[in-house]
Amino acid sequence: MPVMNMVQALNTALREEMERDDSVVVLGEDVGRRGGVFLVTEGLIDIFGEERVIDTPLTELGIVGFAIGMALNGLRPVAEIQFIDFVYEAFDQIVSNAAKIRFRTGGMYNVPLVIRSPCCGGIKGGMHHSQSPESYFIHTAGLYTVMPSGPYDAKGLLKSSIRLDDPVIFLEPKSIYRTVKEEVPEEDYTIELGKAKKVLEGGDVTVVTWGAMVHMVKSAAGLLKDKLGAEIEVIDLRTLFPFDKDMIVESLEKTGRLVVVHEAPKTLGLGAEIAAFIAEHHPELLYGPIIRVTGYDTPFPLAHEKLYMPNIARLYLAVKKVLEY
Amino acid sequence: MPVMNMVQALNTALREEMERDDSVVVLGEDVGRRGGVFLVTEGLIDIFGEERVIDTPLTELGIVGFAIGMALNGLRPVAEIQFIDFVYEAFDQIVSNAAKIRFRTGGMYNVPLVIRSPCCGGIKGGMHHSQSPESYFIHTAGLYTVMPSGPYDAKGLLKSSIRLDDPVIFLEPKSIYRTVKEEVPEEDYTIELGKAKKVLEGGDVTVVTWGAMVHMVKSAAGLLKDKLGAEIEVIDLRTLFPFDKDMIVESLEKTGRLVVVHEAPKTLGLGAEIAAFIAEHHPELLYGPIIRVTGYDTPFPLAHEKLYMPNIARLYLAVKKVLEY
Amino acid sequence: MSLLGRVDIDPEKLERATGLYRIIDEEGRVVGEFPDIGDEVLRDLLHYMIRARVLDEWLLRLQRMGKVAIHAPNKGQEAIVGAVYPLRPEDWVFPSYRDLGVYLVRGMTEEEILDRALYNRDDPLRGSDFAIYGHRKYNMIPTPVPVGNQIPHAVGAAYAMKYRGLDTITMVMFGDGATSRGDFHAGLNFAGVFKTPTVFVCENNQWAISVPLKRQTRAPTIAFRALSYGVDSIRVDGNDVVAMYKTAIDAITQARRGEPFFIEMVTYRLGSHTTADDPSRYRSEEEVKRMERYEPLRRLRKYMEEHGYLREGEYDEIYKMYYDHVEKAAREALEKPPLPEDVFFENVYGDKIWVLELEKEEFYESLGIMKELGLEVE
Amino acid sequence: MSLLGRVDIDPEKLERATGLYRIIDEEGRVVGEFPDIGDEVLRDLLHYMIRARVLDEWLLRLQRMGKVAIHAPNKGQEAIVGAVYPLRPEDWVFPSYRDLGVYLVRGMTEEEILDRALYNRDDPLRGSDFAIYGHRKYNMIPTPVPVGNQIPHAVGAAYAMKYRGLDTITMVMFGDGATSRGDFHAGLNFAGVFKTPTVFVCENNQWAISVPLKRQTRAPTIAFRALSYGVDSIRVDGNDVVAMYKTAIDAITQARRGEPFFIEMVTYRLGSHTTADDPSRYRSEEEVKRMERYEPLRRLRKYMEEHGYLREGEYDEIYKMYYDHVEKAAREALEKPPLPEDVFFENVYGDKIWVLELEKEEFYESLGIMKELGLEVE
Ligand SMILES: Cc1ncc(C[n+]2csc(CCOP(=O)(O)OP(=O)(O)O)c2C)c(N)n1
Ligand SMILES: Cc1ncc(C[n+]2csc(CCOP(=O)(O)OP(=O)(O)O)c2C)c(N)n1
Ligand SMILES: [Mg+2]
Ligand SMILES: [Mg+2]
Repeated sequence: MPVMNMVQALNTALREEMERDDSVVVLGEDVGRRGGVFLVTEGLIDIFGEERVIDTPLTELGIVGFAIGMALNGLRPVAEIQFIDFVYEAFDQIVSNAAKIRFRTGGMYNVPLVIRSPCCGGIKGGMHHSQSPESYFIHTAGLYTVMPSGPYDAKGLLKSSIRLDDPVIFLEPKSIYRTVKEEVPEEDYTIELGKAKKVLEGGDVTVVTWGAMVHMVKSAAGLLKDKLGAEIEVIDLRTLFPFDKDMIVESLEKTGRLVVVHEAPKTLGLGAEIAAFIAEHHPELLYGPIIRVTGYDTPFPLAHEKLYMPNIARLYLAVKKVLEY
Repeated sequence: MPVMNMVQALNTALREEMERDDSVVVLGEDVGRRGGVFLVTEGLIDIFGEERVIDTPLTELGIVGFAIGMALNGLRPVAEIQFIDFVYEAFDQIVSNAAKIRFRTGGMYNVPLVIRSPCCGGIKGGMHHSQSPESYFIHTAGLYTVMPSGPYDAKGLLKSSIRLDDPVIFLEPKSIYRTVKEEVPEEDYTIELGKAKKVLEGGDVTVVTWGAMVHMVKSAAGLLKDKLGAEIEVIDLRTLFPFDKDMIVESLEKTGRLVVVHEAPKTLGLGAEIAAFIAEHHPELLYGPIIRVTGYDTPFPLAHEKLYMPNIARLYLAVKKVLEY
Repeated sequence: MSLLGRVDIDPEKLERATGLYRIIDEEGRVVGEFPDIGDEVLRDLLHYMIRARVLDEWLLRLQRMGKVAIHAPNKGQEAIVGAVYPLRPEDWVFPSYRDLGVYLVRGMTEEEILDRALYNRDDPLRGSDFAIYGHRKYNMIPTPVPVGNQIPHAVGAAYAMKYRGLDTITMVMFGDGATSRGDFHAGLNFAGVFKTPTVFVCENNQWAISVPLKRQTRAPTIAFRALSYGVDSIRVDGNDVVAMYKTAIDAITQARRGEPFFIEMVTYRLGSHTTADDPSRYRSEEEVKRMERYEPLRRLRKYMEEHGYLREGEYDEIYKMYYDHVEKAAREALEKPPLPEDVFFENVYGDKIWVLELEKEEFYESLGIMKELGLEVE
Repeated sequence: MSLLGRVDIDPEKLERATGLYRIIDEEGRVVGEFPDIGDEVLRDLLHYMIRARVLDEWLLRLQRMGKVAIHAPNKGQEAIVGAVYPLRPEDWVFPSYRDLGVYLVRGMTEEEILDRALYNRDDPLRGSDFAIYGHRKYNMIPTPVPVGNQIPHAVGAAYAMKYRGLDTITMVMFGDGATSRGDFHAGLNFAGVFKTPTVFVCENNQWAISVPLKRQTRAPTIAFRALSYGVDSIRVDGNDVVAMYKTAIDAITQARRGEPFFIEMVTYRLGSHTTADDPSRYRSEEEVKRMERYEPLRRLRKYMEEHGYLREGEYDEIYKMYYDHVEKAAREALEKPPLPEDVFFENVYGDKIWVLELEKEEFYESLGIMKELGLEVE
């Protein structure tokens, strides 16, 4: 099995889906000759031509609005937003149309659209190349939201997203585009949306996380064991909406302690929904508080981003708190 | 003291602030001769002229982007979005600029801007005249979000918002624009942002809510007492971000039971943050689950909106559950 | 790419974009070259326009009765039927909310429109929103209420048609106010860049609720704006249905060849913006009176009567026939039961998701409680 | 409002918007009427352009050293200084991220620019974002990174100036790519409708990263697009600093009278889009070579040397002088300590809010833990 990084895995998924199905097209700023600024679409234009790998004018509203039209008329567009921080011009098209056309039209039309985009921090991108805005999409009925943490999942999840008949916001943590490498099967495979993955077994504290934070959390396991005697169970959510409540509940039945880690700002980050869900439906499973280790409620800074983001020290504090309660 | 409805109270607040301070201007679609589609700006153009009460072209992005420019250069614009459901075209300007200019410029510039808009359901407005999108703003660092539930608060909160040096999203529940009437002082007064109001004392269950739901919840108190023997304590949040955590905690110290009621869809509605905050910082105060009575995670429907929205039956169920736990 | 060159503007295109194309003037006189259209087409256009006007009146009445949530009157703009008439059924239409005539030309019946307006059991849009109409079987996409949203959709759908090798096109309608939105800008720009088979019809009725055109834009004309995206355009007397029809034929032909085209339909909104509006606040009765002279049905009727296409009294007979038809249809539609109570859980996602399944449980429980406690919520 | 009229386009405006205004051609020859500008102005323009180029080189170097997060080279576009030079200090500038010369003309020093680029302790923007520059004391608003966002701001600020009775104006810069954004559309439209004192400068450098102009828009010219908003415009050879300067004087005069003006600056981006870009993927070396001939410094130098404004070797001396200056400034800026660790909690809100106070507590605790456990996070 070839070893790939996430960029290669995504590129492969796109290529294979385009080979499989003529209705899959790719569009966005600089996705053609440039291959996307992170090269996720590299080479596709040579294989599929510029009618299928479409460099667009510089407007996110246009990209998404145009892609919705394509999706209505039988295509399966995969629209790239160059950085998710720039998606907001398209917010109206996403919230009022992509998410609502099935409902508005009584199910007569649907929007098989994937909006994929680099997200999250860790590359000194500053305010507008580092954001984790998944909450905006998760709060919007009608959308799926997905964020893989590695090449294998990236390929399988992107394929599932492309084949889905509803819109998917597909977020790619850019800091691990090239740093995480895995064996990725050359065959076609998909990963079911809505299913999380247990990436570490442990009996003391359940840590729910996703994206690049999965690796930060995993890397802290040894330290937490050493210093706090705690074995953490790490759940990689993968699909952020609808999230895999069952795996979380099952793990909590064992550990009784929950920490959620995400890069997005704390207030109404997805951690809030996970905590609220447990507090509403399974309060009996908890020994103590649910702690959230998250981005702070400030814009994403250029200076000291590693202190701003969830890090080992902050996770340590959280695990300590849930253990000590 | 004159008795006013909310439209009159808001209109008075605008007029008084404009009289007080030349830098306050009003802009939006149809705010001039038309007086706004709900008449909140009625008559202002006659007093202040069309340079200060500005009918704009039909673009929410333009309204907000233009208003930000005004705010940078010394004005205090109050921008009306005709219905908050149409704010999304302006989302980039709100999230990337209004909320972030202070931070981006190291505090050299700030944006004293109020975006006011009719919100919420209850008038058979269907998908795009009924939404409660406060979560999008609450999740965005740099903004205040406010929603009054009656004329007195509306006047005081709008004045505070206009005088604040940071952007405020000011949401007006349109279903109670004319139905709720109160005595409203003719003098100048303000209401501090960030402070909730206890609208009903009770020892058994804390119900946190805001906007038009305050009235629904209050109207249910008798039934809940009769049928369930429960006295509810009702907190009207008024400012949604930063919300008044102290009043909630204080009430929970007494009741130990929490229900949150809001019109916004459940997933990542503000109820999630309130629940998560308690679950994180005050788990010891709770007897059982925190129940959220909210809009469902669907678009807002035209058909059967009263069944879709939080209603007495749904509140009854929630209170029953927290009591029975 | 040249740093040196100058760019020439085709004077003919400029002329079309800034002139005003018309065939029948406001008194029913022929002032342009009359196209070779059969009697039948002329009668069809007349009938559609009358049907639109009758239905408009009925929807206004039903709204006043509290049966229809809201209605956006289309009186004065009925000549839009001329733009749609030459389309093929396989072409796609993205209408505006003020387009009763469009819905009719596409084949929607009065019965279907009423089921929709009243969102009864047979509403194909399942009670989702007010004042929007459309149906897959007519290749007419129900419009989003946020103004202008449908414009890039029409361009993207046209791209898909071209990509798929179809010879169909898309047509999209919107108002003068919509030209200010980002959706318009992106839609026109993409159409220009990608040469999509799209016909844009801007129904410039001089007002966007209370905002007059000159407050909306200082564009010389809206058709001129289209040129600035590299999209050919024409400015037409939009109250002249024959001019609209002729223009549309040319526009559709050009689109089918793979080039977008833009029609500025210069017209006037005679009614209120919607039933929720009160135009007396912002425009004079006198202006409306003056504009009534230009309205499209009056002039078509004049022309047809004077040229022997309509005998005396025939217009009124036709009118009455449609009036009676709608009266009956309205009665029937009003009698139909409402949509099921849990209708809003449908069509959010194609697949079942646990979040909604859980919420549905609570919902049914709440219906039970309502019965149990005798609560009236609706 | 008329349903009947035609609309005439002023042929002079059309000519200015589609022609190409130039004074000095690529070989330094005078091809237009040379304006009456003093020697000093000419020297100033030259010096600013050289300073911009030198600083550009240094920022590229510092980026390669890993000290600067990212840099957007402005090589080839230095003639933008001509647009800013005639402004008054009280006027407001909303620059783009590719505008080193603009920052310098406004009074920012190389030292200040370097503090910003390196976001050291003295960074006035407190480490908020990369590749943006500005300062209140120069009435220059640091640009938002999302392309085009600043355009409506410049229009709104200009409205405020007019409203407040000031005689200042705003000037805003942006690229050809930015013209596709909703912000451009809204900004131009508002300027046209409200007649704001705004000068727009579109730096049309033929590329938006890898997207060439013809893929960005099929507008005949960008200046033509401006006309479609009722905004007067001119298309200028943007590599001719004298033409830029002369144009700006006229534009600023018009804006100060309360009418917006739009300058399409036709230029060419000689470098990569940013230091993160690899232009060899999408454009040929040959094209760049060809365009080098047109670049603005070369031609100004030629003109000045041939007309006796510069003696032999003087250009190189000036260049060296600025080079040495920046070298020293860079060394000093690099030695300055970083911003405080908790800097990102500043300037989110004007007032203290409990949410951030609580988060700060956790933050300081985490700094303590890092020390305690010897963790290296940064
Ligand atoms: C994005 C958005 N903003 C505001 C509204 C409220 N609104 C509905 S129609 C309308 C005016 C539309 O004017 P125009 O485009 O000229 O169409 P017309 O109604 O004249 O046919 C407005 C402001 C809306 N529906 N969508
Ligand atoms: C809204 C938005 N989308 C995408 C980007 C990424 N991006 C940065 S610059 C750029 C191209 C800008 O081109 P142009 O406006 O011509 O300016 P130039 O860089 O050529 O000076 C892009 C796509 C961005 N910064 N903002
Ligand atoms: Mg109109
Ligand atoms: Mg460019």
